[in-house]
This record gives sequence, structure tokens and C-alpha cells, in this order.
Amino acid sequence: MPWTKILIEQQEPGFDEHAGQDVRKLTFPQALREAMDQALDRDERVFVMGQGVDDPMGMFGTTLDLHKKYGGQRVFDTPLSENGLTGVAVGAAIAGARPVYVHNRPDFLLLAMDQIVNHASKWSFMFGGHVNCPLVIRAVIGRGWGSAAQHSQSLHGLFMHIPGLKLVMPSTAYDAKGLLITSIADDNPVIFIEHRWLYKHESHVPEELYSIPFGKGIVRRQGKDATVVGISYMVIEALRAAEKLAEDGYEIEVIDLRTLKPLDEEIVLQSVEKTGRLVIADTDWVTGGAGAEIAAMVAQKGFNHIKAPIKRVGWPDVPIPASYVLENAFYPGAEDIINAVRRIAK
Amino acid sequence: MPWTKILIEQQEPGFDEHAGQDVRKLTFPQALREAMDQALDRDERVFVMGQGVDDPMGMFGTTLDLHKKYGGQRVFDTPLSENGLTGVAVGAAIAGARPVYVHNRPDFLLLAMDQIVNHASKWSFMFGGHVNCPLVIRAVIGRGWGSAAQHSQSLHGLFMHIPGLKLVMPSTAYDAKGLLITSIADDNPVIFIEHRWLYKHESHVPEELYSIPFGKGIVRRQGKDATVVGISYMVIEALRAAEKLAEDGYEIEVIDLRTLKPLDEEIVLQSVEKTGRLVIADTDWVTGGAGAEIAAMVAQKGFNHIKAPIKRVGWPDVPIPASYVLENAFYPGAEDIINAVRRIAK
Amino acid sequence: MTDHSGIPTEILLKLYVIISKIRRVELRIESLYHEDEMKTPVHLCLGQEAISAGVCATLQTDDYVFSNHRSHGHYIAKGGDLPAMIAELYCKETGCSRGRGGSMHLVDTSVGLLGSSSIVGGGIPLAVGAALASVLRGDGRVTVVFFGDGASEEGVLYESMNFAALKKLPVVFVCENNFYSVCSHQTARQANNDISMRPRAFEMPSSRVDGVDVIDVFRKTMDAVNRTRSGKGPSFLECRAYRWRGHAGAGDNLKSQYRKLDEWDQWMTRDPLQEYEKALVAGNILTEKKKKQITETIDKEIDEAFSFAQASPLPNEKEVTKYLYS
Amino acid sequence: MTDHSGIPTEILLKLYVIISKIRRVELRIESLYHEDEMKTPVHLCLGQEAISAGVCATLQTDDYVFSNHRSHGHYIAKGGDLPAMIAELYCKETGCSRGRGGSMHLVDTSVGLLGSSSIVGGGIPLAVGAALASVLRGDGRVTVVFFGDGASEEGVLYESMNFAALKKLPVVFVCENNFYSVCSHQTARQANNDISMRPRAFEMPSSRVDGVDVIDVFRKTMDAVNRTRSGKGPSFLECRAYRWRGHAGAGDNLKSQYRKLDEWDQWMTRDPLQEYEKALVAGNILTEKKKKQITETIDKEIDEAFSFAQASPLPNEKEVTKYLYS
Ligand SMILES: Cc1ncc(C[n+]2csc(CCOP(=O)(O)OP(=O)(O)O)c2C)c(N)n1
Ligand SMILES: Cc1ncc(C[n+]2csc(CCOP(=O)(O)OP(=O)(O)O)c2C)c(N)n1
Ligand SMILES: [Mg+2]
Ligand SMILES: [Mg+2]
Repeated sequence: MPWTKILIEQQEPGFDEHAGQDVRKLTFPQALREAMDQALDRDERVFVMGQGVDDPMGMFGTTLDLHKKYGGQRVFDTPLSENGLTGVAVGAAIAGARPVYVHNRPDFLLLAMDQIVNHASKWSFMFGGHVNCPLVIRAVIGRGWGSAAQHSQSLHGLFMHIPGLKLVMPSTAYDAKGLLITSIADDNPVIFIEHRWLYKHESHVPEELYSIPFGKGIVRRQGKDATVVGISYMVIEALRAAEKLAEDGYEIEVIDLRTLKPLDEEIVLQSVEKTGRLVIADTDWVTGGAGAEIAAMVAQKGFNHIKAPIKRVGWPDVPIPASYVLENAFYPGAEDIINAVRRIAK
Repeated sequence: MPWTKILIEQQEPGFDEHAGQDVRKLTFPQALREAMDQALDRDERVFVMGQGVDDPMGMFGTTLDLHKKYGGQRVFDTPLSENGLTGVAVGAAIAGARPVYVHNRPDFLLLAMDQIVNHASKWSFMFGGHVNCPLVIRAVIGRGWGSAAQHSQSLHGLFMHIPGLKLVMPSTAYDAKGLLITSIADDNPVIFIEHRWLYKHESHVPEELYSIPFGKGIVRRQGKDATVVGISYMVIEALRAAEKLAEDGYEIEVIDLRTLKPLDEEIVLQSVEKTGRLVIADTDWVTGGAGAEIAAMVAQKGFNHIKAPIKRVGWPDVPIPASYVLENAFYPGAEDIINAVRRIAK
Repeated sequence: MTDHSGIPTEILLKLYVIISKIRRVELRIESLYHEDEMKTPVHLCLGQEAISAGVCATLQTDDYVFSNHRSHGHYIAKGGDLPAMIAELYCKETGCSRGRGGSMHLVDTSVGLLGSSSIVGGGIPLAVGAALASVLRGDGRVTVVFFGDGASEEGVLYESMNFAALKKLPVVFVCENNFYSVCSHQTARQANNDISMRPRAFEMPSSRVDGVDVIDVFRKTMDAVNRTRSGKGPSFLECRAYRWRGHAGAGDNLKSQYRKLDEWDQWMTRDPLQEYEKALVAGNILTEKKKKQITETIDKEIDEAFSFAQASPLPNEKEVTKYLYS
Repeated sequence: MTDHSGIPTEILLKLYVIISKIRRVELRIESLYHEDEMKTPVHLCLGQEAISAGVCATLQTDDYVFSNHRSHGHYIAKGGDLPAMIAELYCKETGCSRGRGGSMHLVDTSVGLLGSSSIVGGGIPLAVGAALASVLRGDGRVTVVFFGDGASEEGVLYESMNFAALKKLPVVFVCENNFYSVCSHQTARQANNDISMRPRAFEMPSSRVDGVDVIDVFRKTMDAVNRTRSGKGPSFLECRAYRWRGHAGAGDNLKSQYRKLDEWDQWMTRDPLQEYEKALVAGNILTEKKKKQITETIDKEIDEAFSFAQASPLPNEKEVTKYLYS
């Protein structure tokens, strides 16, 4: 859904882990597409469904032309029936298939909460493990260009709360491919949330099929003065903030959690043990969000390490506004992380 | 829906704030019914809808015979169409009515998340305040008798995350009436979550129409050694725990938040300033729940007061099991609160 | 009662056995429920037995079924393991869901029963999805989903019908219209009481079925199953029968407060077991001796199932978080 | 084109003005969109103008309307304030939603437009609820809800139709079938392409309407509105017209990749404005002079609206949390 060309230009380029190196690079959407392509190729049980997955845009390129390669039975468009079609995906998974259901935006998952929460997340447990639900739901957070309240939510704060789901939020093309492979291979329902502003990010993505384990965060930058835990796109802003803060002599450790469920508590606790200071930067409402869980976890398990108030950077308690001036005020960025760090770092 | 008589007997009696006093007492359901009765009587815009509100059980008595008093146009049964009917309630509210939509269980609200989150919570903001949505959604948390995974969720952890909603969870009959009145009088969407195990609770409930302000918690028991913040039914368990702990010389302060959105941060911070120790007891999954927000808030704003890890008592990360032995293992109670307090109190 | 000519005796007797079994299991549950040892809400299907029996008799063992809260009949008719079902009602580790599900969440994958949802309408899209998986695999299976008249008010039914019809999936929608959702009559909830009209919105074949008449159920389901197995797409059956008991639990203590008396009287003239028995006796397919033998066999099975269930161990409370993930 | 005899000239001209106005506003938006000053996704209704015009002309000012993402035509036809709409596209504080909503969230309570949801189908139950509120108050209002063919796949439509029909609420469901949801053709999404069949599931009156022919829209809506205002319950109109542009934004750069060419050619022979203009001219209702005058008035209005919008202040970023609650 290209509204105007400027949108794509406004997107943030990501950091490049292999700057200048002669390695194969893919963008975030290309990496996702390759993961699905390889999964479709390797496992007959895999199929891809979603509104517009076979259209000329191919879901921002992430599903482009896959239907031509694998046929309309395995890669197909769906009606606008989010709850029903999520249930269809859940049922197919229960019956042994491995659906990847692509949603344009997390906002639309709200129509499917009954199937996601009451069904997919509970099917294994509720039947004592006799059945399972290997399902992947992808959704892409929108941001900007006045997308407004109903087209820019992320909602991973909600899924964080539901046992039985896994929750994946990659921030690099490399992770996007590896984690999507892991998601498709997993025997449980996985919510895989992308951020539209990461789509311009390019990184080294090996050609072979590889997987990245769930529950393993990664230290994107080493530091000793404060820990910034980033979620999804906010990892980029955290790295920017760290760069700026380095100019003032602060060494900031930036952690990319990669998956929120399971959560790599160890990586956070270890970092906090070193730094004693924690800022969590999220692309979601602060209140009751994933950052609350991380802060609460540290306030319990890392209490002895913590030397200053735990700060959360994220959205204020208000729906997403349309007007760009209000968007600018609404969305936090590197500056807000910098301010948070300054307040608590020595 | 009485399954067998034992269910009702198993319910927990509440504490009595006016034990032995000669005051009018009502049970929790009677208090709710009186609130709706008086609201219906006072304001023509108020109406009550929901599955079974006019049936012989009258939603556990909370709506009993109101349809006889106010007619089937103002108190009516609904089809099993939770999303659609929630939308109907939202639309009626937008058009100037004041619906109270009674849901049997929070689990069924998952079908209505689109209307609650994408519509009700955003309608005022999204239109710059030109419209508003004075809606009350009631739902009753189930527990026990093998109600299992799809009939025992509370889900206030989800609503906590959504700006634009208010979230009310009373634990006494007195508060139930006063807060329901406030909810109906409020110009915004209110999620009002009750706990079935509070329904036997009786307390003094004045006859007149009174309201209790949102965002004001209450200290149910004074103490200086640790603060236990209780949510809904867990206030009862917290009081029990406090009583037991008093035998060992611990003075526990028990706070009943009453509303989670708005959240009375002050009452928690003030208490923690005194006690330095915090346990949050919730009737919901711990992970990503309301307790996470409270802990995170204190880890930020009350950091200097906190002298020990913040503990959360609530549900483990697993759907609610059917078997009573597993239910017993699943649901925390006074014992768990006692253990948590012992670990962190001096 | 519809004429049963042309249907093999073996099948006719099987139908009789299943109806009898469901009836006797439900009555046994009801008679013991007051003991409060089955600590889970039960939704008895007394009066609706012919639907489960007639529908499932048209299915092969590996065909899929999805069920709802009123699941006992579906489970038994599809060939689910009876001791495991009763053990589930007793919330035991030997239960079909290992005591995690209770009465509303029965499963037996060995006979294609992939689960029961207690969210009204929740199982409907699951069935469509299972049918989709069958098509992708080309395994020739048919999927049946059971749901009530109340579920026909849930939007997900319409979404599911549209998709199933669009993709011509091998699924049969079986709506058990017992006229009530808890204490609420169909007329208080639906604009028109002819549920069988609804699927026509998607040009899906649909019939009204006499849900008390097992032969009518069997024949119409057979048509739908044959049709869909041959790739012609889904069908819908509205099977009308009466819920003899309250919504949940034993008995129906509120009966006089919410039932329409003339409706009640009318339906009480119809008993799916007796009508069928009479027809089989008249057709010389069932003798008194055979009947007695069947009943005895069933009762023995039920006795054993309850003994097994009662003697079985409870789940280990240490394993409360087991089975969260596969 | 349907015969317009019997309809007062005043109304005929009003319809013409509205269609022209919608057309010219949309073209103006499109022509300026590349400037990237309207920083909000726009969903143009070019080709569908006659639906908004014909439907809203049957309504009174205080009748309610709920709209969707493709909302410009609804807003204009219901009498919404044009400068406030354009200012909203420019995300200004003077916008009808104070810059909080953008193009997909237009509102003007002074003419009964209670809001537009960009969740497909989301506005449908809201309209039914507003109609319920009207009944409770006895205010005699009618509510109309606009939604697309895509929305007819959402379960909430069926839930809403059932409830509206059950309670005989004063609401008219207007489905604008433009055959596409983004780049997806109706046939890829729906089991049968006759949306007007669907409401019959609830015994709700329903008609197919030629959405290019404003007189057909007007007459059939008038019937539905009269019927429902007199307490006879809801109706459904499937109005067929073609989306001339891409799903969102200006132009349709993917046209050749997703449109069916013959379909395109066929629809391009039909222009709601030109067809109507021809009919009015033939009927001596519209003269060239009058036409010019109308166009000039509209263009002046549009000029003023854009000037107002462009000159208006942006929201104050300090007020980002304002309007959360009322
Ligand atoms: C979505 C949802 N809404 C409400 C309920 C509560 N509930 C459980 S069973 C039931 C009755 C359903 O009626 P019907 O579908 O006709 O099935 P029956 O009980 O008659 O077999 C209701 C309302 C539920 N479980 N799920
Ligand atoms: C519930 C939901 N699903 C998907 C979308 C994305 N989306 C926005 S508009 C649109 C097309 C809707 O098609 P239709 O209802 O026919 O309206 P049209 O755009 O043709 O006017 C889609 C899929 C959405 N906004 N809401
Ligand atoms: Mg029923
Ligand atoms: Mg369309």
C-alpha cells in the first residue's frame, strides 16, 4: 500500500554490522521472503496466507511472487475475515500443516484475539499435549504518514501476557530470516512482529537456511555505564543514542532481545550486573507493555545490581495521532533514550 | 449457570469491615444490581444488555428482574455476537446513550477486542474530542470447578495496556456499587472486572446513590514491614496473609487499588516509602500483567524507597487447568503472599 | 421416522448402539454428578443423541471432527475412548486431556477428534482449517464441525462459511439447533429462526434435518459427506432436536422459569432412542433379546469406564506447567 | 440511467451539485497529493460519487452516518464542513478531527456524521448501536453505514445484520461494491459475488443498486429509509460502482498488474457524473449556464477550503495527549 513515495524514503536505514565487507546483503523484506521461500521449498506442510500476499506488492516484497513459484494453493490471498481466517490457520496447524499467516498490521490482530488467545495459545495445554499448533502469525507495525490510531499499533505488550504464545521481534535482516525459519520450524504458535521502519535495513544474510534460537538476545554494543534494552526498531534508536552518548564519554551497552517470549532474562541481568543502570526502549505504549515486564523482572531478580531508577522509553498513554507534528511528539527516539540515560547514569 | 451447588459454597467469604455493626449489608451482586437499578432509574440514557441479563438467574443476581422493572427495551438479552454487540454498545454510546454491557466472562471479551481497543478506546482521541463513548463493560472472572482455560481468564493485564480505557476492579460490595455508579457516570469506556469468588462477600452498602472516585486506592490494613498491593480477589488473600503474618510480628500494609486505570501511584509509593518492601498480588498471569506495571512504576518512581526485590504473586505462565489438583497448584493464595513477604521482609 | 430401507443392517444396528451408548453414558453422568466428584461443568446432550450418532456414522475413522462444550455425544459417536472421557470428567491424569481440559475439552486424535472449544463458535474455523490441511495434503479426509444454534450468531461462522465455499473445502457444518442458549430462546436472539437459510448467503447447499430422527440425520449427512469428499465443496445441516436438560449440570431446576410449556410438551413426545428402537423392532432388525444384549454390553463398558476413572490417579500438581508448549 | 421523473428539481440539482463537488474535491486532492503536504493516506472515491450523493440526499441533517476509510464522499454528501475536511487532510488543528484522525477519520457531529473507522467493517455495529440509541430515545432518526465489498467478508456484518433485524432497528446498510479490496478482486475473496443475497439470511430486505446511477441509488435508498423510519426495520443496499484509482494515494500505478482489462474497459464507459449530467440536460433541468455556475461555485469553495487548510496552524505538539478522555 504505497501512499506516496515519500513514505519509503522516510524510513530509517539501519545500522550495518558488516559495513564495507564483501558479503551478501539483503534488506529486511528480502530476508523474510527468502526464509519463507526456503521453508516452502523444504517442507510441504508449510503454506503462506494473508490479505494481498499474491498481489503486485507482495506484502512490501516479503511474499513477492511466491505464489508463482509454489502455486495458489500454498500461497494465497484471503478474505477480510481476520478472526475466521486466523482460526482456519490454527485449524490447519492442529491438523498438521504449518501455516504462515501474514497480517498487514498488528491492529488487525485485534479482530483475531479469540482465535489467537482462546485457541492457538491454549490448544496444546488444554488437551494435555495431545495436539499442537505450529502456526506463525506475521504482522508489520506501521508508523508515520498519518496512519493514525487504527493503523500504527504494535500490541506486542498484549501478546507478552499470554502463555502458550511465542513472541518474536527481530531488528536486523539477518535475524529476520533466521528467526522466521525458527518460527516456522517451531511446534507452537509464534507471533512474529516486524517494524515497517526496519524494512530499509540491509545486513549480511547467508544464503543457506539457518535458524536463530528463541530466547537468546544479543549484545549489539558493549558498555559499562548503562544498559539500554531495545525492542524491534528501538534497537536502532538505542544504537544511535549510544553513539551520541559515547561522545560524552558514556559507554552504553545495547541489548537486542530479539524474542520477547521466551525472554532472555540472563542477558539483561548480566548486563545490569555490570552497568547497574537500565533503560528499556520500546515501540509500544509504556504502560503495561513489554518494558514493564522487563523492569519488573529486573526489580525482582536483579535488585541487588540496580543502582538507579529503571527507566522506560516508549509511547505515552494515548492513541497514535495522525498529524506529523503530533507523531513527532508521540514517538520517542534516540533523544529520549539519551535523556533517560543521562538522568540515571553517573 | 449453576453447575452444582457446591460451587457457590466454595466461594470465599470476604472480610467484613463492619463486623457486628448494625448497618445495612449487601452482597457483592446485590450491590451491583442496586447500582444499575439506581442508574436506570435516574438516567434515561442508561440501558443494560448482555447474554442472559433477563434470564431466571439474572447474571448471578446482578441483573435479576431489572427487565421487569425497566422493560425489555432497556434491559435486554443479546445474541451470541460479542464483537458485533460490543460495537452496538459503542455505537449507542457514541450516539448519546449509556450502555452497560454485561459479559459472563472476560474470556469472551477476546472476541470483542476490535471494538474495545480499535474503536471504544480511541473514538474520543481519534476525532479530536468531538465525540465520546460513555460505555461500561462488565465481566466476571470465573474460577474453579474445572472451568479451565477458556472460562477462567481475567485479562485485565491486557486492558491495562490500552490508553483510552478505564479499568475498575472492586473487591468489596461497597466499592462495587460506588465504582459501578462512577463507571456509568463516566464519559469514557470503562472495563469493570469482577471476581466470582467475591460474590459471597457482604459489606455495608448505603442505600443512596454514591460514587467512588477513580484512581483512589485504599489502605485496607496499616503496616510498616511490607506493602502488599492486592488486585480484586487477591485483596482478600492479602488480608488473610497479613493476619497470619501478624502472628509472627510482621505488620503488613494491604492496599486495594480498586481501579487499575487510572492507577493510584501515590498510595503505593507512599506505602513503599514507609515499608521499603513490595509484593503485588494479582488474579492474572504474572508475566506482562498489571503487577508488572506496578512493579516497574515503583522501580522507577520509588526506587529510593525500595529496600528489597519487588515480588509478584499471580498465575504461572500456563493456561488455567481443569483438574482441581492442578487448580490448587495454579492459583496462588495467602500462603504464597506470606512466602513472598517472608523472603523480602526483615 | 424416515424409512431406513437400503441402509445395511450393520449400520442400522451401529446407529442404535451409539444412540443407546450416548444416552446411557449421559444418564450415568447425571446420576453421579451430585456426588461432586466430577468437578467440571457438564453439558449433557440428552435428547440430541441422534445427531452425533447419525453424523459420525457417515465418517471414516481418520476423518476429522471438531466439537464444542456439549461434546460427550460427539466424542462417543466418533469412537473416542470411553474410559479416557470419563476419566477426564473426573479430572484424572488418565483423562483424554490428562485432566487439563475437563468435560468441555475432549480430544481423541486416534479417531480424528482434534479437540473441542468451549468458546461458542470457536471450533468452526478450526474445522475449516483442518479441511484446508487435508486438501493441501490430498489425504481425502472430510472434516465435520458441531455447534449450536447460539453459535450461528457468531460472525466467525459466516467468515468460515464464505472461505470454505470459496475454496470448496471438504467440510460439513453441523448446527445442532436445540432452540436454547443457556436460558435464552432462539427467538430472543435471531432475526429469523430458519438457520438453514443462512448458508445460502454463500451459495452453500444446506438442509433442515430432523435431529431426533437418526435416519434423516444419517442420510442427509451422507449426502453432504459424499458430496464434499468428491471435491464439490462444503454443506450445512441444521439439525433440530431438543435439549432435555438445563444448559449445564444435572437436571433443569429452572425449567418452569424459562421454557415455553407447549414447546416442551411437544418435544417430549419425541425421543430419539425410542422412535428409532420402535422402527428397528418394526423392521425386524432389533429384537428384545438383541436389545437387552446391547444394553448390557454398554452398561458393562460404562461400569468399567467409571471404575477406571474413579481409580485413576489425579494429575501431579508439580506438573501444572507441563504441556504449555509441544 | 433510471428515469428521474417525479423527483423535485431541487433535489435533482442538489444531487448534481453533490456529485460534482465530490468529484472536484477528489480530483483536487489527487492533483496536490504529490506535494506531500497532505501527510495522510487518502482513499479517493472517484467513480463512486453517486453512491454517497444518492444515499445522503435521502437523509435529514440529524440522521446519523458512519463511514469507513474511503470517507470523503460520505462526508461531503452528508453536508460536512469542507474546509474542516481539507484541513484534516493537511493534519491541521482546524481539521474536523483536529488533526488527530487524518483522512480516514472524518467526523462532523453537526450533520450527524459520528465518525469513520479505518478498520474494515468496524463501523457497521456502531451504526446499529446508534440506531438502537435512537429507538431508546424515540428521536425518529435513521442511521446509514457505508462499507465496502471487503467489509462484507467480516463476521461483524452478519452479527450486526442479525441484531438489527431482530430489533427492527432504523438502520440502512450500504455496501459499496467496487469489486476490489486493495489489489484483490472480489472473486478471490468471496464464494459468491452477489452480496445482496447475504442479508436474506436474516430475512432482511435487500436490493442490488446501480451505484453509477444516482437516481437508482436515490430511489432505492429512499424506499429503505422510509421503510426503516416507519419502524419496519433495516434494509441492505449493494451499490455497485467502480474504483477508478488505486486503493490509496493518487493514481493507480499498479493498474495493469491487478485489474482485469475487460472489466476496466467496461466500467470506463460509465461515469456517474457524465451520465447524470446528460440525463439532466436532456430533461431540461440542467443548462450549460447553470452547469458552469455550479462548477464555479464549487471550485471557489474548494479553493477556499484548501487556502483555509494550508493557512491553518498545525496542532500544538504539547497537546499530544489531549482528547484521550472526554
Ligand atoms: C463466545 C462465547 N460466548 C458465550 C459463552 C457462554 N456460553 C457457553 S455455552 C453457551 C450456550 C451456547 O448455545 P448453543 O450454541 O445453542 O449451544 P447449546 O448449549 O445449546 O448446545 C453460552 C452462551 C461462551 N462459552 N462463548
Ligand atoms: C480489519 C481490517 N483488515 C484489513 C485492513 C486493510 N485494509 C484497509 S482498506 C482495505 C480494503 C477494503 O476493501 P473494501 O471493503 O472493499 O473497501 P474499498 O477500499 O474497496 O472502498 C483493506 C484490506 C483494514 N483496514 N482492516
Ligand atoms: Mg442451543
Ligand atoms: Mg472494495
